[in-house]
Amino acid sequence: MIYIAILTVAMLIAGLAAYFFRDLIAAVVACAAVSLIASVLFYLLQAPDVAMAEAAIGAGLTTAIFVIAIRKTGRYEK
Amino acid sequence: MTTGNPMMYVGAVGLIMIGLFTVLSKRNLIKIIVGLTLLDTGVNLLLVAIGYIHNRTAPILTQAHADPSKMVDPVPQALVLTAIVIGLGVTALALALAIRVYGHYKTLDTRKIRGLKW
Amino acid sequence: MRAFVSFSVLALIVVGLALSLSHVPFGKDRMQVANYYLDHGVADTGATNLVTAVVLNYRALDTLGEVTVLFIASLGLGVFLSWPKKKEGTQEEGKRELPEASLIVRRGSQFLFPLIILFGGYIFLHGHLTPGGGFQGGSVIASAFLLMFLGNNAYRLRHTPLTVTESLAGITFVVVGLIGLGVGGYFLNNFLPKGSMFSLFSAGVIPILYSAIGLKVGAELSGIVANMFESRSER
Amino acid sequence: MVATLLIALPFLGAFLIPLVALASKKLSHYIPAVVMLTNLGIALSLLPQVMNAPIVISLSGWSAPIAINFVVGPLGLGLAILISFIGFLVSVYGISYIHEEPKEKYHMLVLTLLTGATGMVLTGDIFNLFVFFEILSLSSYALTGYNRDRGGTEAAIKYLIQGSIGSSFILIGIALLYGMTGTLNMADIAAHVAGADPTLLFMAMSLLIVGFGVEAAIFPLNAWLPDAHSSAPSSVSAILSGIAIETGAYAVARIVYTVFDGHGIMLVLSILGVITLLIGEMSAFRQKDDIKRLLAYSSVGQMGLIMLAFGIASDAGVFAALFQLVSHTLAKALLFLASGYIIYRVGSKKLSALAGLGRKMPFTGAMIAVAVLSLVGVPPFAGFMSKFSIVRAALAQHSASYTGLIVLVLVATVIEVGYFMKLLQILFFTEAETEGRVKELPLSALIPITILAALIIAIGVYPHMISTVLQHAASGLVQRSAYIQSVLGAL
Repeated sequence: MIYIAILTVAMLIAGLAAYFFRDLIAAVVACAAVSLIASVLFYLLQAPDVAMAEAAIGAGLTTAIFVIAIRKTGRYEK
Repeated sequence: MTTGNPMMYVGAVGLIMIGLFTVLSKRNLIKIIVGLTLLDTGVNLLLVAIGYIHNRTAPILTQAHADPSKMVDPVPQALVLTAIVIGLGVTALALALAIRVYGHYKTLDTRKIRGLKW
Repeated sequence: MRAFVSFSVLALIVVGLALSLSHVPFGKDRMQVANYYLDHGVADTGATNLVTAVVLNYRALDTLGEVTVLFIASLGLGVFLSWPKKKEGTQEEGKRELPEASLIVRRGSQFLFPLIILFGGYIFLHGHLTPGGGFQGGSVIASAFLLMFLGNNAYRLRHTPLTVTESLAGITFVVVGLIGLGVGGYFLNNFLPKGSMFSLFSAGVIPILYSAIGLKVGAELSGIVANMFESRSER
Repeated sequence: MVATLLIALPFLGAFLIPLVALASKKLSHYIPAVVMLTNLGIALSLLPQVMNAPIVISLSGWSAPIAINFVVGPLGLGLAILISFIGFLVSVYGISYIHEEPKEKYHMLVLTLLTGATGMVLTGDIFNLFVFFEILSLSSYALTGYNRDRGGTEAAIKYLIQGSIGSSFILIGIALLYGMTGTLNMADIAAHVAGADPTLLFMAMSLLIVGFGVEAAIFPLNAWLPDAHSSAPSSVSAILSGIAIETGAYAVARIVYTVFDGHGIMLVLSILGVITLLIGEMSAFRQKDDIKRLLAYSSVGQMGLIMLAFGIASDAGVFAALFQLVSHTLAKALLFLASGYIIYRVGSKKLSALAGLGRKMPFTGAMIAVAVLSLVGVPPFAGFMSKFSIVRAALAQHSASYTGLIVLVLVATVIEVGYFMKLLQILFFTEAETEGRVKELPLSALIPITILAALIIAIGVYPHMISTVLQHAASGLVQRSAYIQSVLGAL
């Protein structure tokens, strides 16, 4: 149970980091961390299918297309 | 009242709030889209958490004689699979639009984009 | 003003959600329909992964809708990221500002590429038996293409085969559903034998549908990645 | 069994277009029109049967609460007929109207949008409703920005952000509903909600209404609409204004009436409707510049009127709402389709550029006049009958609040008369800046416009043509237990 609490808090901190980072790449990486922790939580909630999908899609591909999009636009939030 | 660990709900609702707040208060389009994905993740977590049942296993039979009444609810998991993919579609479309907006305005700041004041 | 409005909206939602969720206690059994799935799912569908049974049998139409959503997203990307062709600017399009990756990265990605594709195929073929399925497998396949894009500067994906795969897989899904309508009287009805549990060729149409989804999702996501890479942000 | 094809065919068509486009691009442009015409035929042929009893189709071979089901009742089928009809006309129009590449993608997106709308009005499962809603809204985002100009891109991303927040809300609402009842079938949920906790119920309902309300353009949630409807290509504006927001309104009504039995919030719905109406009409009145923006604001107002009528929780009220929905769809589709080519011919969206155009292209001018007069509510056009039935239904409630709301509706109508008369004046009675005739619209645009205008007049003169279907549809929406029984009784 304590693991769940730690993971949840870590996830929320990563989420807040995604809010606060001015560097968009850093924000997106924080967002990927949220997805990754969420995928662990999905696994702990007995949802391995969802965990796989979240890890592959949420943490993997979404981050990739975000990074590409940031490279095509601007890196810093003004 | 709650017998179990409501930490999952806290995490899910917290993530939804962070996502919503990012969307509502940030001015950078990419940041707003990041907020949307956070919101999505939070909602998905909420759905799966609602389907979870204490002391039960994943809804996958590993042996022929496994007991189906000892499994968690498969429906929210199926819904979340759908929702994750839909979320990716929305994000991809949003990013393409953001690239397009940048092409027109050379900025992603919603204050500097004429019609994007809301 | 704006921050105040956002805050009050958020506070309202938090309070509402907290009050509501206190009536949906965590970890309690409140299954109604799901009991049926757990009890009869394996017998009805032949899939030992009950999530797959729900996704591809009981709620198969959602899945058709969802691959359509991805289809729309990749269409939309195709629309938004294609700038009107200009005469002189065309050869510039292939230019990439990234430095060339090292030999190890290039060869390594080429070496890993077929393995990742194979892994993706394995995931969606076994979707009815083990965790994973068409979406997961498809995104793994797309990540193989992503790797190729990252590892090789000159890498280009031909879009026609992707389009063909995409629409053929989509048509397969609908046609399988229509055959079910013709044979059993219900759209997306399972008309193939369910086979024996835990074998690859079991669960009737589910492996066919999941392969179609895997290929479709793989092609769509690869198309999305390719479109993002090849797009120019400005004229 | 045939009813399943209503959904399966559009999907098949959408996936077929890219393949056909490889062989012949020209041929692929006709697929949406063909599919929609087939759908129209199927839907019309099912109508007599459905008027007796709704057809409930279970998918995948399992009965109602287990698998997804479709409820082809008078309401769903009636709206499906409307969608395939307008869809057909707009697809025909689009074949020659759309000039920008990639054309086949445009046609695919139109078809998927129509698929989403058809699925939404027919499905009996709340998560399936969400999935079809996403199909509808993603296609609309993509189509809004189809021209890829500044305005279109901007409007599309604005629409996308607001729409995605809305759909997240819907998903949270569905999660709460599932946690409450353990099922996703709307009839099954409806049968279970009676004993549930009121806070939970209220929260789930508000989330769902807010989510679908974004699409239905209910008052605080409609900031995206004027931009999106005015910046999209005109054929797309016609679908967005004629189908997409109506489908959103249908979803709101279905949620409130069938799923929640929300008699307590009907008045709130009506009041929101009136606010939407007043704001829409006033913004339209102030719009002196852009004809499409004016039409978009007028759509906001009309949606408010429909919401108001849905809030009159009686057979007559829902009947009036549906009547208004039909007449608005016909008129607004006509106006957007007509203005599309006019803008193309004149080269400007400015109202001032349209001066004297009604005399330069008399036929189109006459058609526009028909639609405008119908929207304002002048007899003998369809709009008169629908507005009249709204007023009658509201007064039949014999309650001070509804009577007060009707007074506000009359005020809004006066405003509406004001700006539409101004539009007609510009079209017909202002001297043109330039001399010479403007070419009439091409046939592919004239035929849809003429059909729509003919229907507006026909329905206005002879309302019985549709009123039987609408009455059945209205009672189907109001009588909740009959709906539950028709779905769950078919076990």
